[in-house]
Amino acid sequence: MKNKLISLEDAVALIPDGASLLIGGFMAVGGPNRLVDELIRQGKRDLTIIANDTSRPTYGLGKLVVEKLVRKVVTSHIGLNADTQKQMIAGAIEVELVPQGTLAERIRAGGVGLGGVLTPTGVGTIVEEGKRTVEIDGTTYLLELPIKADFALVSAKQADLYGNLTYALTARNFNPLMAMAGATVIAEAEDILPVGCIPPDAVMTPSVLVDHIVTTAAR
Amino acid sequence: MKNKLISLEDAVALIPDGASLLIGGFMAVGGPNRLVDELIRQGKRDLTIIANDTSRPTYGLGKLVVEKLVRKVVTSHIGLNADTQKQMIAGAIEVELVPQGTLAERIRAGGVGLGGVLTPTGVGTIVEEGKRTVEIDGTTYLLELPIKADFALVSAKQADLYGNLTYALTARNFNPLMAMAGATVIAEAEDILPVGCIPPDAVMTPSVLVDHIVTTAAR
Amino acid sequence: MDEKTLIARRVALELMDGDLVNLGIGLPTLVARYVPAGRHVFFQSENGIVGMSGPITGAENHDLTDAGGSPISALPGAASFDSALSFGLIRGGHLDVTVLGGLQVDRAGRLANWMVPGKMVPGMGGAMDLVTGARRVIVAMQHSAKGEPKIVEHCALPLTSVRRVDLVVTDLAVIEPTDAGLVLKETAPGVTVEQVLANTGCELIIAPDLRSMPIEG
Amino acid sequence: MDEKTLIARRVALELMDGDLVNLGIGLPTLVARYVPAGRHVFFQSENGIVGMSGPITGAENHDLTDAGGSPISALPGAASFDSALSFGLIRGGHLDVTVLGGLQVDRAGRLANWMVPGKMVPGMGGAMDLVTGARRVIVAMQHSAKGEPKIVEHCALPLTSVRRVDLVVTDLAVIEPTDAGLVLKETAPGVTVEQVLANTGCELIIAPDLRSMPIEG
Repeated sequence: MKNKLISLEDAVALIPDGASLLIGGFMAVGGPNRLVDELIRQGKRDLTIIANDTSRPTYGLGKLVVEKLVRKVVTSHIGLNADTQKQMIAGAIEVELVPQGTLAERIRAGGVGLGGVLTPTGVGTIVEEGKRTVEIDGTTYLLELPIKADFALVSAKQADLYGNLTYALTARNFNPLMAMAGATVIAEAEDILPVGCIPPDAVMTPSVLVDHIVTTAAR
Repeated sequence: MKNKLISLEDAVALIPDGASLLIGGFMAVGGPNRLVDELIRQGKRDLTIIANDTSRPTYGLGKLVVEKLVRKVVTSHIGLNADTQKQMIAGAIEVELVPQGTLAERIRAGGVGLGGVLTPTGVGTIVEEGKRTVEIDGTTYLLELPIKADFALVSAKQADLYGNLTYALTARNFNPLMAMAGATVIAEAEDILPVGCIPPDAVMTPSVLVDHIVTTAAR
Repeated sequence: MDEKTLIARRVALELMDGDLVNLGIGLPTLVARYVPAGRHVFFQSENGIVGMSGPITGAENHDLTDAGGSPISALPGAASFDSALSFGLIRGGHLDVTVLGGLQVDRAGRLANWMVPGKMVPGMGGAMDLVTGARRVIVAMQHSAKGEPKIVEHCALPLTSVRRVDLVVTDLAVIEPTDAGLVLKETAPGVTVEQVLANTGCELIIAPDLRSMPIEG
Repeated sequence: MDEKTLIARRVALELMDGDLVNLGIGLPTLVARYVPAGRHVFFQSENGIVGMSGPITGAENHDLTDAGGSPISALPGAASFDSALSFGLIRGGHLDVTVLGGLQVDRAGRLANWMVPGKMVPGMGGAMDLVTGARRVIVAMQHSAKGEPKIVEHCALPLTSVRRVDLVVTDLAVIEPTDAGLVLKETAPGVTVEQVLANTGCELIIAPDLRSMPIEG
């Protein structure tokens, strides 16, 4: 079987300009911050980013915005990265704001092959604009559509050489959802382990979902 | 805080005749088989059962059917319990057949507060009958509605005294989904542990979802 | 006692033993300090944990943070999970209480707290799910801002949800939205009904059992 | 070689290195025995595991079974999960191949394999999700049953999915459903085209590169 371990440089070289990227993490905690730094080093541009937030200007994927590599962002929160708001107001970056729970379900729906989900969140607010509503037993729901992307960039605590992943505590967040919804999935991991060292019940992302593994350990 | 540990007898005594029950397990593997036996001993009747399958006549919830305690079953498979088919044909039991993946998503939707999900599974087959369809970008999906129940009966490998649960291997199956979708959740567990003995990342069902814990250890 | 402490202490009285509670950033975070003795409350952080507590100095870790990215700790019996389960707890009706800050609350009890068009567009984060899904929504906020009432006839700002919140706790009053309108239930220590009314932008119904907040200085 | 072994061996040649594969109960289960050397295939059991293998005698455990409830084992690198994730793998397009038994396949390549109205109503289990969601659907079945063709103009039995399957492997032939119709690609060792046609209930297109199954006795 093909070895999934790949260099940071080679992994990011797979990503073309204009690609759509699901990026794990929450305020860059549990974010694939090595992969993000390498995106900047290689100067990838016109990216579409789907992520919980745009972090801070100096941390994790926040830097992608500051470096003006992002064309569009789909996210629940941009409040701690002034650059995102500034570029949005200037028309330099398109921002689609999505309630956080809806964002999680939309990415999950993309990953598990659902055509959409019905959520009560956002009904009657400006989030409803342009969306279909469905009424069920007198309650109105928004029809929210799945999100998929060309790549998912995730950050793991452990990876075995098949690509099974574990995440630690609140660093888990969006990572396992995104690992299902990327056409190509690249995982950076602190520890790379031999196959069989992660018990089956501890695996949070099964190996078959992961295409490439990058080590973040110092070499 | 209220101690969630309760005797098998008291736990089942909470369940009235006519109740709807989500019952974990897959061919009764990982099923709450002690709770099921106690349902039979206490002679609960007119039950509505939501479960992956009706097991075999002599094993797990299959016995509920044989004992004629079930009015309706919502399930994906009845093939290994001839009693279910027999009672269905005789009109003694109502059977709603649901594709297995759809059943999982409907229960999950009930537990996570979605109004429904759109699935391609079943489109153009007899499963479509009586259901709304939604077309998205030229693809047709079935609108499948959430499932909730009065009680969820689940089986865990470990429970701590707050009610955090772990499941082992393929005994996990529907249990964590059902633990979100029951108005009252009763878990039977092989090992009852002090609080703090299950690491946060190993917890599969957070304590706040569980109402009562029953030990299955021999006394 | 400053105003924020007063609000946090009053809100904390609403938390019951065994409750699952999510506190918004800012003022609501203070509530955790004042949970009445003998009540065990499970605090959720929506980035993926139930059972969070303040950080252990010297033992902070980058894998264990709150929704703002600040270090926390996990109490015994904590559970961690992904974002879909975290919001499943919220949207699915498993969250007993959420405490959120507010920009405006209207006479129907509807909250606006996530954007000021043209000025501040941080995004809604988890707020819309929290207000839509929590069993009880408590708004904790200053009664007025720069002299302008924050409790108003109609919200000028975009709503967070059309769902009516359950309680509004301010530095001046405790107000309960009902079918009949906003009911003034309690006044802050030393605050008169007239002061509350003068700082409120819409009609309030005075509760027959109006009382002073059960908070001792 | 008996007919089932022939079918299983031919199907196994379709499995590629690194594939995630789900085998239906009955005949398809045999396929696992004949995976070509040098190809590592990940077998899923839809009750919640990737990386299953046959049971270890004497080490069976009630927490580790296949979808029929029979003991299995977990290979190094296996992963277990709940039913929602298991079918997320299937519906979400992550399953490379499913191999399923069949009652009928129609000229459009559509499968019926889950019920015989009035006679056998076992329920669809995971079959509808598997046929709808797998990247490749391979039907492994006898070419005819009690002298009646199972490959027919129109399925008399309820369909499992309207999705066209990718390959049908029988004891007589390998048939590929296409836009133009059912294409006869291979005949079993010692079987003539005439025998295949005589046992098929609808038109078959003979592939220009028709060959004998690459299976040695």
